[in-house]
Amino acid sequence: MSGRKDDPRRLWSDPPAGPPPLAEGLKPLGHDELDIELGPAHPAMHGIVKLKLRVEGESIIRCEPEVGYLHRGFEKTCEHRRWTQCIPYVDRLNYVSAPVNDIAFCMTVEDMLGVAVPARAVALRTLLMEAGRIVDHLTCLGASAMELGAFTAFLWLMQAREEWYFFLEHYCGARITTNLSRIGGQPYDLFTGFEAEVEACLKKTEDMVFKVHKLSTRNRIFHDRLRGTGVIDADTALDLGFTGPLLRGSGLDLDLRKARPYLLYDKLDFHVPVGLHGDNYDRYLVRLEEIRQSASLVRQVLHAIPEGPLMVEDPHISLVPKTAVYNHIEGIIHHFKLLTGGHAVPAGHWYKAVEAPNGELGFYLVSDGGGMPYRVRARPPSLYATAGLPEMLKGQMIADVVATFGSINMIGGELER
Amino acid sequence: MDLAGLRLILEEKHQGAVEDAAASPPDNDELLLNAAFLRPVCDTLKHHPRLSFRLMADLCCVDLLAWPGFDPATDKRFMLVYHLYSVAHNRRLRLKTLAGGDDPAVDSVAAVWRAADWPEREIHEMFGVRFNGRGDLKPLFLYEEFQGHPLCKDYPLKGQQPVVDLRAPLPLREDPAHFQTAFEKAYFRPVGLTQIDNTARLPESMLAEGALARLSQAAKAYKKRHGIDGQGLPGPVRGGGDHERP
Amino acid sequence: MSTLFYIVEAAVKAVFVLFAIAFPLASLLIWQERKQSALIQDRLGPNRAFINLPFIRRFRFFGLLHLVADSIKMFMKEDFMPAGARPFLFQMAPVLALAPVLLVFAVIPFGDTLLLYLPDKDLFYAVNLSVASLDTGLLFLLAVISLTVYGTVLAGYAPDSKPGMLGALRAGAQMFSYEAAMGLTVAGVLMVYGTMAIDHIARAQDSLVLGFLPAWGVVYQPLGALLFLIAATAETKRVPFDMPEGESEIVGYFVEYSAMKFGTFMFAEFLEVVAVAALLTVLFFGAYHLPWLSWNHHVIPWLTGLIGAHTVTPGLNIQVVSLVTALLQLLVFMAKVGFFCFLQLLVRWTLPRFRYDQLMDFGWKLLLPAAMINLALTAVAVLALGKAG
Amino acid sequence: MGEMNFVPSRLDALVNWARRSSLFQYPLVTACCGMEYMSVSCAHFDVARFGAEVPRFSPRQADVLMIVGTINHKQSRIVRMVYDQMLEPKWVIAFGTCASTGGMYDNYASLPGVDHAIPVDVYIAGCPPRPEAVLEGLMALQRRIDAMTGSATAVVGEYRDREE
Repeated sequence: MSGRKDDPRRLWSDPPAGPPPLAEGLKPLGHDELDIELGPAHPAMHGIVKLKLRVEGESIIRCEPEVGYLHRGFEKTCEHRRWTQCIPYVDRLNYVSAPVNDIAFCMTVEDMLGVAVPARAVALRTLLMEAGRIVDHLTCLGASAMELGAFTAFLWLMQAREEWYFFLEHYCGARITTNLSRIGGQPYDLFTGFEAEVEACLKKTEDMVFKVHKLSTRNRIFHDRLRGTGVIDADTALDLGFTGPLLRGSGLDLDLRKARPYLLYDKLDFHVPVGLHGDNYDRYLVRLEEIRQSASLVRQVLHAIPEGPLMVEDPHISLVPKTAVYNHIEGIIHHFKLLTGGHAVPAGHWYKAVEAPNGELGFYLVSDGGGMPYRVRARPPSLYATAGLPEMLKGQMIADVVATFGSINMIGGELER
Repeated sequence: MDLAGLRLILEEKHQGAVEDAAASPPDNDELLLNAAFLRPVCDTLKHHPRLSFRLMADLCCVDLLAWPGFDPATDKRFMLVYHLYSVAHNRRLRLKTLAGGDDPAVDSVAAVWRAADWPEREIHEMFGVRFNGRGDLKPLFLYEEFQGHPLCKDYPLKGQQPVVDLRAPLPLREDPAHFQTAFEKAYFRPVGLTQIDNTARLPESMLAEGALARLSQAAKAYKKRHGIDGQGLPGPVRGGGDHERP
Repeated sequence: MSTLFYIVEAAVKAVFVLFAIAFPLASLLIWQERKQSALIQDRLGPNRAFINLPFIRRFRFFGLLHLVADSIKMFMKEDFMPAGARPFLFQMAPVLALAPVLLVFAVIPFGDTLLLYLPDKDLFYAVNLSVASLDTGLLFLLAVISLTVYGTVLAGYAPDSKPGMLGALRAGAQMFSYEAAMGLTVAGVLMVYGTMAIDHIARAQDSLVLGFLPAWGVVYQPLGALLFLIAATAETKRVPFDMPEGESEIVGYFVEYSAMKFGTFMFAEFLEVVAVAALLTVLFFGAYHLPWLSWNHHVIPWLTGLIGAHTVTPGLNIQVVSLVTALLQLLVFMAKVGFFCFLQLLVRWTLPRFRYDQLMDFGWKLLLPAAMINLALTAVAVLALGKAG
Repeated sequence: MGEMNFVPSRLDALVNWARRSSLFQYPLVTACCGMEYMSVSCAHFDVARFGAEVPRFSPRQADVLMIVGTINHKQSRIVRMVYDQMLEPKWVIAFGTCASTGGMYDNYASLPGVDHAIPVDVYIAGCPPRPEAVLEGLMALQRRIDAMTGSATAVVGEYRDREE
């Protein structure tokens, strides 16, 4: 048992010798002030964000997020993969709701190819996207509840999420990184008992959300912890590039499903919940209500999935059936061409955005006409939310960091790509 | 208001700002801006009551070095792409502008949309494009020791630059009894943070030593073969869109 | 009797209290916490550690063995002191965290009186069933409880660690604030029973008020009992008052402690839960008494009748009755303590955590005024009733 | 052998048993695998059954470092720091393919397996691994602990001093 200054096992290391590099306009440490770094190895920072805080007592004077602990070269890697091979990478952007990413990416490429996806696939995609949204919101609510110390609410919501994972696994074989969409449609059809399983998931979700709602929403401590913290008004939020539940919590009802409908959303009946105060509590309520709306959307789609093909019947876009590959020369040529050459996406660029659980998820793709993307850029909602964190934490306390950070639902995969 | 109307409004205020326009409604209308006008045009786009693009949805950059027909000798290398969204008028707009030369730089729009702050930092570290009129362009995702700009086309995909001294991983033995001795010998010591020299691992730039001339020649050949004149920048995909949506 | 005898008696009682009541309850509480949280969250909880007994293979003992495993592991873990720590304070902090909690148990009566028959002298020696039956028990209690803060504050301060320091500051502010409210509620009890000796207070709860209500503290002081529960929970530094630990914010005041030093803090925390439950029982919930069933009027005569028929020696007869009574009292006491532990765990797994300023607001603006009002009302009532009676 | 070592080996067994039944973890959760890490602790799988449900967010108090998700070069510094800060005995589980080998991120940013930065005891395959696989990995670690010798007799802290 010993302690030396140079011991690498010091938990909270001293600042490096000499005057610390100061950010522009930052005053040196005041009399009652303390610099403290939260993360990246911090329970509430999801292991990937470092918050450099300057605190006076418990109040935050200044906050500066430092990210990049999960930068894993998604964009560069995709430039070296064929279009279809990008889908697994896209999965891992917002890994909480991978179906949404998959489908959004495929829709963008399909737009560039100028193909229309069969109605059955469109309906299925709508359903899966909403399932992804439910999963994401369950995780977000659960994780932020846990960070407030309400471990029970977390585990209850996880139970509901687990049901959805079982369902996704049943549908596509993977629980989290689903890879469930293809350029040109959906590769997998409904399984036997699909409707019953979705219904069971919905029931479990509604059950658990109701329980958590009963446990938390009117709980005075929970309310006080969230109400009035992390406040941001709609103007600032828009200026900072916030979208999704963050913006809606601030009172601006921007939902791309309503504003610029895609898939089946213009034919479905749903409401967009909007907050009043722009604080964490409103965002919590917005997410809670969005789970209910998504559940209703899933129900609406579930009983109206039309019959028909799932993939575009164009051998240049979707793989030909295996029987054709094994029995016909055209089949094997198409198969070979598509797998080795990739999709012949016309040269040019394209941007398409969908309403992901966290906000606007856009894909900006550039193609040079080859089989691989020239440039893949994902517009991650979390990036802008995390960049706006200092604005939301102005004058708050250390304990509000976890509440606010939980409510913006920072997902490292898409933030840092 | 269609793209032409929008262009009219802009040209009325800023003569010569818009160099080109391509309409591809609803989401992919785009304008090619003269980089010198970027900042004032963005101001107008945000504050003009008939435009009011209050949300900057995204800002990214494309390295055109490997783009078909790109001539590094004459063309500007980096295309900056701004995706704007007007909540009031429910329309999208894409701005393109170019930056090139030895020290590629454009004006910062972080003062117009605060959302541009982090993307500009990201572009600076990933592509090396500088943004004028703002401070603090320190790396966002990468670390300070990192050299080069990984998203540039001349940076190799696997150009790793480790910051800790990497060790060869300990071979896993099936024999669990082996674990104790080998494990202890190899690893029961604080490993410490050693800064290693990572310059040796830096990629050799494609642009060194005659590569520039080679690329220029290839670009000329391409242009001749395809009969393209001028800058062949990426534009909206022709015939793209989900017009046939059921 | 010699001084030595008293010392031995106190030592025996202390050992008994620690090893038969406090430690087992605290250990069980750790197990109960893991199991109860599992129950709340639809899980199973720890159940995999097993030993092979001669006739029972894979004896799992409801997961209790995980407790044993935890403690052995903690003893075998590397001990560590960070550079820049203040060595003496660093070593003292766990001790200072644990010792005051143990001292609390010194004044808690877990039974009434045990009569020991000394056959050679044909005398009965009355053993008071609390380690120290102090005349100023309540004062002692308050004094000791206010000592617990030192362990916590030093644990955060000594290792020269920023989160630890924040935790220490939080702990200091929180515990001082809630001590004030707790002291005032205890003062209410003091007024009602007119004594500071805790064993006298416990004895006084045997009778009935108004002919049908048990004369428990909670009957005289319903508000006081509630306030005491809240303030004392805050003293234990557990959710929703776990600001000093605040696992997801600052990792905790004991962030730098490893091995059994860390284990000591954990154990002290659980001991505090037991101590709070015991205090609540003693001060407000009739200690070892059963409602509507007086030991002196119902149980002992009944037991004497039952046993007296079978024994010959009057001395031994009384001895057996006394022993059985003491055991029953201990049982009742433990049951009540267990219930309040359960209650605290329930709260812990239901509520989220306070924020620092809310905690202070709650303590100073709500709890303290309420305790003062309670005290004033009690004073008026005592005065009026005293005059009338 | 035999008689002479009877007591130490029984003590070893006891200590190993204690350590395997009380694995406090330090989760370094970075990426997708974190979702499965959450699942492991929830009711369907319940890692608490193994006595390993206690996450300690101070490296001092943890026994197992769980590297959950991709580690890139920037993070590798943190990983090593956390590993250094943990106290003996300590084990490392590489949770998922990214942590084990770098997985599909074979590029400039990601570490090709966290075992390049710190020694790893158990690798769990899967992208991300199913919760069952995680439990299997945990049990594999328990088997490794069972096989350790000298657990009871080694002076704690000896490992470090030996190097100096």
